[in-house]
Amino acid sequence: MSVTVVPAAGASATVRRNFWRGVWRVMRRKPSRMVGAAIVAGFALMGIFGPLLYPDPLPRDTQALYAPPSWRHPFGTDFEGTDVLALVVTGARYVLLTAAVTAVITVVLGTAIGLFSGFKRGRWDSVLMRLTDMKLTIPGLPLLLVLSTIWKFTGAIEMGLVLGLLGWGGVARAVRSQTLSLRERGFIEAARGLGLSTGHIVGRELLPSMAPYIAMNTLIAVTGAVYAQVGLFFLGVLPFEANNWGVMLNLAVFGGGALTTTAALPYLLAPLLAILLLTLGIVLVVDAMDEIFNPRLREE
Amino acid sequence: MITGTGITKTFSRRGGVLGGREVPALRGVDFAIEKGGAASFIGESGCGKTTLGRILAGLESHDSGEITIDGVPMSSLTPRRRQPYFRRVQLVHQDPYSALNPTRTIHQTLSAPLSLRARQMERAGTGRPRSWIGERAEELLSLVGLDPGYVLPRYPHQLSGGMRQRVVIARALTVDPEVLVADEAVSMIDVSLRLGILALLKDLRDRLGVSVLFITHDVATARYIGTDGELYVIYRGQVVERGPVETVISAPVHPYTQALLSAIPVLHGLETPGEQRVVPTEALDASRHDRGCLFAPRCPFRTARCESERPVLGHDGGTPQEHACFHPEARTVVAVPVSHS
Amino acid sequence: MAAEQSSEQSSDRSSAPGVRIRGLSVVYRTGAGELPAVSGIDLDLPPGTITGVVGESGSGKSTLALSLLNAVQPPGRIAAGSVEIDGLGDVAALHGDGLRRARGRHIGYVFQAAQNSLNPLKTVGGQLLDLGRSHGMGRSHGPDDLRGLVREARGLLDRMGLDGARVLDSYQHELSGGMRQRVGIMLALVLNARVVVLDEPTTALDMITQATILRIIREVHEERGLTTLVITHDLGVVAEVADNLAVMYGGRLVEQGPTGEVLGDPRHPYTRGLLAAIPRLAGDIGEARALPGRPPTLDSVPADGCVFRERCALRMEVCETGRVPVVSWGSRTAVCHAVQGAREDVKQTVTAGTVTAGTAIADMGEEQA
Amino acid sequence: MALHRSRARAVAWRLAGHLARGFVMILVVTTISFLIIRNVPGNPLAARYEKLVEQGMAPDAAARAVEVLYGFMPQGSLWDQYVGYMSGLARFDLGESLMVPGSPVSDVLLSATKWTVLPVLAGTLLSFLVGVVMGVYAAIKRSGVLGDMLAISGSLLHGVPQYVLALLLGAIFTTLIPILPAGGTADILYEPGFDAAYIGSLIEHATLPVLTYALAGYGGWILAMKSSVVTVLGDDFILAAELRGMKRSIIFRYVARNAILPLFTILALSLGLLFGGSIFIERIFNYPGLGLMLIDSINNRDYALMGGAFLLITVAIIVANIVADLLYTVIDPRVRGEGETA
Amino acid sequence: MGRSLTAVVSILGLAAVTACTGGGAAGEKSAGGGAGGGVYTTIDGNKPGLDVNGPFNPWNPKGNSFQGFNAMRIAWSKNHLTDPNQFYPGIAASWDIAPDNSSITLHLHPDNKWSDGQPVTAEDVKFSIALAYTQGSTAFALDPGAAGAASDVEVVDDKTVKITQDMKNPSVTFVRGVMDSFVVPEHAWEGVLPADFWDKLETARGEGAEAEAARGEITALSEKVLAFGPPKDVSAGPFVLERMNPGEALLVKNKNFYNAANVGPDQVKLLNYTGNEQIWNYLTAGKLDNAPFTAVPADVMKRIVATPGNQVVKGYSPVAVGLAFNQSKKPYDDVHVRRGLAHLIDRAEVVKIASPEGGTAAVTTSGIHAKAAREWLGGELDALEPYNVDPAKAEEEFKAAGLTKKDGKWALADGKPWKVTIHIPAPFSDWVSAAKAITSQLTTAGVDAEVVTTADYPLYLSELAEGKYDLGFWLMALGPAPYNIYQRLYGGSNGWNILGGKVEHSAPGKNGNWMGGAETVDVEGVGEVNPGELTAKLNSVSGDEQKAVIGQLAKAANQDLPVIQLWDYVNTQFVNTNRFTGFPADDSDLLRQPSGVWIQLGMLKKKQ
Repeated sequence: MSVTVVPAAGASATVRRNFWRGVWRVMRRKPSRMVGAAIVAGFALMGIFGPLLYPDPLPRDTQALYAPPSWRHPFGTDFEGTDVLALVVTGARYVLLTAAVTAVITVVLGTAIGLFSGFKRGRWDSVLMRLTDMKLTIPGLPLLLVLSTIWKFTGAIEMGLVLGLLGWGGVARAVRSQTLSLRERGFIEAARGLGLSTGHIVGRELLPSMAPYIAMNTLIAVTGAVYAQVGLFFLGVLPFEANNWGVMLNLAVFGGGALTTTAALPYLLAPLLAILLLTLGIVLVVDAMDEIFNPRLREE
Repeated sequence: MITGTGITKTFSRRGGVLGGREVPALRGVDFAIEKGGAASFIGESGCGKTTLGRILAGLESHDSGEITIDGVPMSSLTPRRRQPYFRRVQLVHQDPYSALNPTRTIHQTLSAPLSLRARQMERAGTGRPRSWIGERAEELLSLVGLDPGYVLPRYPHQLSGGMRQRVVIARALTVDPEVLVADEAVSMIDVSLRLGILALLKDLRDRLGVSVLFITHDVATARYIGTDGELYVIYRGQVVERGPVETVISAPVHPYTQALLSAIPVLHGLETPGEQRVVPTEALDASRHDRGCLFAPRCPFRTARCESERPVLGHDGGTPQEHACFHPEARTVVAVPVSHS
Repeated sequence: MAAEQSSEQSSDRSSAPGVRIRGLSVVYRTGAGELPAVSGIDLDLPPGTITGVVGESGSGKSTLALSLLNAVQPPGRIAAGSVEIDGLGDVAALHGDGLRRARGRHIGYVFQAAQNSLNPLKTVGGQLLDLGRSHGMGRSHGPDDLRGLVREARGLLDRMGLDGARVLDSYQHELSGGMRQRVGIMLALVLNARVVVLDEPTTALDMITQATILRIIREVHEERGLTTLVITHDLGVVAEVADNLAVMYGGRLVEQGPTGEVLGDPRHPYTRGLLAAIPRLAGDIGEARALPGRPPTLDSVPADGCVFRERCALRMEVCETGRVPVVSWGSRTAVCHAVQGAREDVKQTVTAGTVTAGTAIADMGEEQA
Repeated sequence: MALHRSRARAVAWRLAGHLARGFVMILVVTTISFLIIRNVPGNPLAARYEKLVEQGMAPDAAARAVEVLYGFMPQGSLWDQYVGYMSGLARFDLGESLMVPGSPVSDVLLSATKWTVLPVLAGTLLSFLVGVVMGVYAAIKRSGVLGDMLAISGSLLHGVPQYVLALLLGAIFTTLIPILPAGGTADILYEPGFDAAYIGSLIEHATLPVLTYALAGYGGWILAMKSSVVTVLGDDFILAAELRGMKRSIIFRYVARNAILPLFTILALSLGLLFGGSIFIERIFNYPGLGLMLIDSINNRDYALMGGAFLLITVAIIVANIVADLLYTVIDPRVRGEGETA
Repeated sequence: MGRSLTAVVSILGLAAVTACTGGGAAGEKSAGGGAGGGVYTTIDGNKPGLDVNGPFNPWNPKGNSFQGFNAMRIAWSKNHLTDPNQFYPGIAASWDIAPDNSSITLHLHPDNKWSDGQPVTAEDVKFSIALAYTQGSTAFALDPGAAGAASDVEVVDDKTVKITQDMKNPSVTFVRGVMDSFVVPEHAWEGVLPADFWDKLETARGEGAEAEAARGEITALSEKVLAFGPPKDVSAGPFVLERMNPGEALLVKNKNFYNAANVGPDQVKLLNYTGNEQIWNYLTAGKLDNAPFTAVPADVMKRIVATPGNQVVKGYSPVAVGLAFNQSKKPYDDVHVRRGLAHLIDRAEVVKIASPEGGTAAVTTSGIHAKAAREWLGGELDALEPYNVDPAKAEEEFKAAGLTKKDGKWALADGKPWKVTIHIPAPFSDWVSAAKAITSQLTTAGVDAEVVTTADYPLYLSELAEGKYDLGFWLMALGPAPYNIYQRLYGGSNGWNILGGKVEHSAPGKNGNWMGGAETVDVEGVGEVNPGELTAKLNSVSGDEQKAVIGQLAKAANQDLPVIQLWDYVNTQFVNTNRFTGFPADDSDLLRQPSGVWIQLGMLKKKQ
């Protein structure tokens, strides 16, 4: 019989503390990861607080249409004389909200279908996977374009909903193959043998093991949603949204002649830069993700 | 008490549109394990012994045959109602690295089944205090020879292979099983630690009355776990010899058993080789042969009869053990210890 | 001694090269600095013999095997010592093309059976030709060389009970485990290497296949006059095949000597414990005893004193620090304070303190020769 | 001999299975596109009416003229329309384009396809070659700063959407340093044919689209190749070859061949995907390929063309899937071997 | 999206034959081989997106017939400010118009030939008119009651055709309708029409079931005609199509053209474009000898002008754009709301933001382009309410409409929030900018406003017509025929349709009435008028009476504000004088015709 009694709560608290210390360690291992985390956090803050930083409506200066970059307007102004930086900052909310909705739907739906399919196997699996195959085969962007002719995407949430419903295929496939391989792992078999509930097996054993995949897929879904959405706005197939990155791109190119003369170039570059920066941030964070979720790598 | 009669299992291997082919894993296996007893299944990889273990643990279904647990035939129950029976059979995996969830501490790993157990007992009116789970976890770890204070808060990767295998056994014990199915439970453990685990299993038999079904390719460990138990020798899904451990080892009658035992390296200096060692023909692609005695293509003693007719398990030739051979003859193949001065 | 080992009359035996490992230390770079995986190994492989090295995980046996080819993989490196091979010199000092040519031509390496040591996209024959070309065949001497090589390979495979022509035409996935291992042996020998290192040659093979492979190893060894090193965790394998036995623990050699002698009369507490922990098929099964504790890992090997003391029943104060004496008697050596104390009846050479074990082994080697 | 025959048979069976699945997929896709197209609001006829009225035509006359065009749309129940549409498809009759009246959709698609296929092929192959080479380099230098930079830039390029790259390249080469033409396929003054001037003009016009395809693909290849090489380098047989004293050049070949194998299938797949992925690039550089055609047809409410383009893009992906799988069967002996046991 | 202003251009082309073109001398690298007169490079304003598969068919919107180059009309309209009956010669060299517009006699160029050497005959004209019947046109309408329709087409001799108007329902647009017809070679179009076409037509022009059937047969030919194209281009214009690729079309001089001797360029290169930014790129590179009406942002304009040889030519363009109300939606049914909004919109600022080079802020809402308004209305124009920016007045108007102001925001009379939603087709980026600017102005003034875009113009139009929008942008003031001008405000879209020669008013939501205005308007100083009937009257009345009606309509529009006129388009064109000379000057009537017309008239000469 043992001498030390380790209270359960104490143990898990330690575990949790260890986790965050591990995360910190992983982040510190490469400075680029800190930069990535800072960028992602910055965009998140921008999405939440960005619109609060500026008056609504944004001030216009009709004496300075397409003004060149200056201290007052680091990225110049748009066709109406509105500060481009302000547009990017306030526009982040719509873009990121859609992206968040998309990511949540993509990941929840994809994970649920993938888990169900991989865990149940058999007939359900074949049906769901055929469906997934089909979804993956039908090209997304053309489908979106065609869909946009009969569907009106109004508002960030609806937009995210549609993108999410179209985007779960990849996640489902990945989660399913993960589930199938984990299913054969001893600890899942043991849990089944012990008679633990399916809820426990899925929620406590499978999901945490897949957390890095799911987290990575979430981030990738976020970027994917940002791209798809901004791209559709850029093509002009989505309804106008005053300060949206994609609309900015559209107006810069097709209204402002950014691909012809330099005046509207800052107006074009600002949202492009925002997208690039967001991508960079997410790329760097994904790089750290694998180590964060692997207790072994976390502690090394 | 668990018995099986005529357990059959066939896997169909996927081979593209053509439909693949059928691979028989078990061909009508009978067995019985007494309470607190031991049974060992030996055979080479792919002989079906692992499949049998998984079927017993309820992780795999079988095609035909009947499994009876505590006198209840499983075929009479719905899959849902079978579960509590199969829960009494716990599998100890070969690989202690994959048998534990790397994202969960040992504490978490043990408390999940324990809280399930606590709920069951509560329903049965034998409710336990909240602290029971933690106490029981410590108790079980101590039982398998681990220091709970050290082990509980740790992740599997922070433990050695031997410690992990003990944790796996402790986890199996959380549900108070009647049978432990140990599938190559020590093959991935360092040599010097193996005996510790084996001794633990043996000890559990004695102290808790748990039966052990031992699946291995190593006859000597089978002997260690259950000198008093039964030995089943399986070749390509068929039990070819079955009898008390010591009998089968010292006087095997089936040529396959003899070949298997002959192949065990001799510790020269400590032992001298058995006199009648049997070296089988190497049939590199015997798996396609499906007529007559399954071992015939490799058997040095085969006759025409062996090619056409399949022998069944029985006591033919008056041997103490059952066997499936038309030409049973006990041979001394096992090395004997050198008597030290 | 077993029949398989009684082939002293083999014609080639005298011309087999000897191998002398001296003071070999290999370290691995980790987060906690450079840690030794193998330290101060002195080992002779007498010409024409099979030496078995037994050790558990973390004992450094695989690192030792790779050192023989100067092939320790980063982040490891040979920190000190030499591996002298007759007719080749110090392998540890070789590098570049010289080292490459030594591999394969002078030293053959056979991989763990569980490992896939063949390129999955090429037939065995294709890889054989690549091997030949790597060693200068087919370019300066014309295709005859390569034809000869194929003939040799087919001969070896046929010798091991395979259909050589068919195997050469096969891909790895078309071969069974036992066949792959024979191909591995063929590739190690086909360039006429006389020093062969086999790393866990039978792990993951079935019992019967293992027995066959071990027999082949022994026979080929005799026929071709090799100097062979077998690395394994399985005492049975060594017992079956090796002339001499070396036991490793925590990166050190703790005991060595002729196989039969060591097994019949083990002296080091670890060797004894290990033997006692292996259940046998005959005799009193109750005699088997577990060895307490667990093998050290790279970062838990004691830097000073006896590496085995944590698990040793005979642990003494003297074991805690300093060097452990190398005790030699006859053709045997054990590295243990307890052995030193107990073995008064035997004529012994005790090298303590600054004298390395190597000298003792060198003495032993001379005695044998 | 027998081996080869059974391999061939296995490949044939595999192909048959793929074709069957591809057929079902095409059936589904065409049904979807039919349903979508039949539900599109706002039809081109209303726009035509508007134009006619603006031209000064009396509204009723305009209405009549438009009604004539309505007759062009099949009347009848949805099912009848569906049957008509599908039976047309079975005859490779995709209908007639509304945007280009009198032209079968298939002709219109065909003329657009070559302008998609050529730059996509050029860009993808270019990025594949460069990406694979840099991927090997990144794998070898993976623990260094340079390897890190290569990997991160690869991830970034891989992650960034095509239109961002296209816009950046466009801004650089047509606005800041205007050295490249911003659109079209070739200068009309050069008679199409196999002469230097025409081909030079073709190349000049295709430079920006091809460059964008290449840059967009490059990141993926470098990442894929890097991870593939790292995996192969960790494989036992590489160490085995080293310990057998194989030459570095031969070992490099082993690594390269094993590492590149999975990439070929991705290559085939990505070629299929790029048919649909060319929309942004073609739009930005006004390159008259399938993507631009799809957008045009959508804006003109040209149902038939829209459906045709959508179908073609999907079929390209299905075909690419089949090709990828067969390619894999042909080049990987492990998969090839499966046929034997079957 | 990039279709943007160009799409407007194409509408302008179709609507009013405004168009464009300028020219340049084509001294460019002549790789194709046309040494003599050089290559003239331009774009066809009517055809964004050249189509290699398009037929040689002027009626086909994607056809490879380029007006003025290889596609010919009987004559080219001047689009005079007020007189629709002025033309430049096309297929017809001259014409006699009966004083009462009852007939027109065309005299073809005596020595004009098709590019394949066949002469251009009166039969070709008659055949082409038959084709026009299948397509529906003003002068050649099947409907027996249609205004300004022809009753007879008579081949007088080989080079003379007489067309008579059906005087039951005459219109001043008859002549214009005839002249606008395309002429194609009968010999190349054989078999498109049945032999008994004219008999059928006769029947169709009658009454009863038989006529109905005949009309059906003829209209059924429409698609066949639309899809037809001769295997190779047979042109009576100055050029004939040589070859195409998706990027460009190359035309070479038609040696048989009657005025071939005076045609400057040897070759014409028509560049493909799918968006305005492409035209800008061509222009900044100095590639185009002429670009027809093209809107440009200010900075792009600077860049274009800086290119050597480039010049800007500006002329009159009879079209304006207005913010139109759907008066069946609250609160836009209240004229005070409309007026209040008009007082809040700074048209000058909107134009500055949206179309600084392509438009001038509307003087006020008169329904007419300011230039034409000056001609028609004279001083009366100044008497109209100018709707200057005046928040105080706006407040007054809103209050009069019962709107309330809460926390600085205007709300509906019932206290519900009010949001002005302006719909715009997404591809028209000038409209998008303008709408955005308007919403910004309104929001600043306390009126919550937003822009909502619709994916494309066809969808926009159909949804607009279905009454789905509250406010939308609407092209108006399409000159020069006065009926066309007001038809946009008081025509079908506002409920008035001419059926069988009679004006009928439909209720809002019916028969395409989405503007939903009142049937009569009480106009200050005029009294109760029915603007739809007044508009229809413009078809038949002439001279001073026309002027009077227009005066009334201008007042009605000004007070009733079915739309807020935002800006009048300026026909801004670009020419490059490096290669060609002789381009039309500012304000030339020719600016409203494609540059092919300038060339066929012999204006453009290679620069020496």
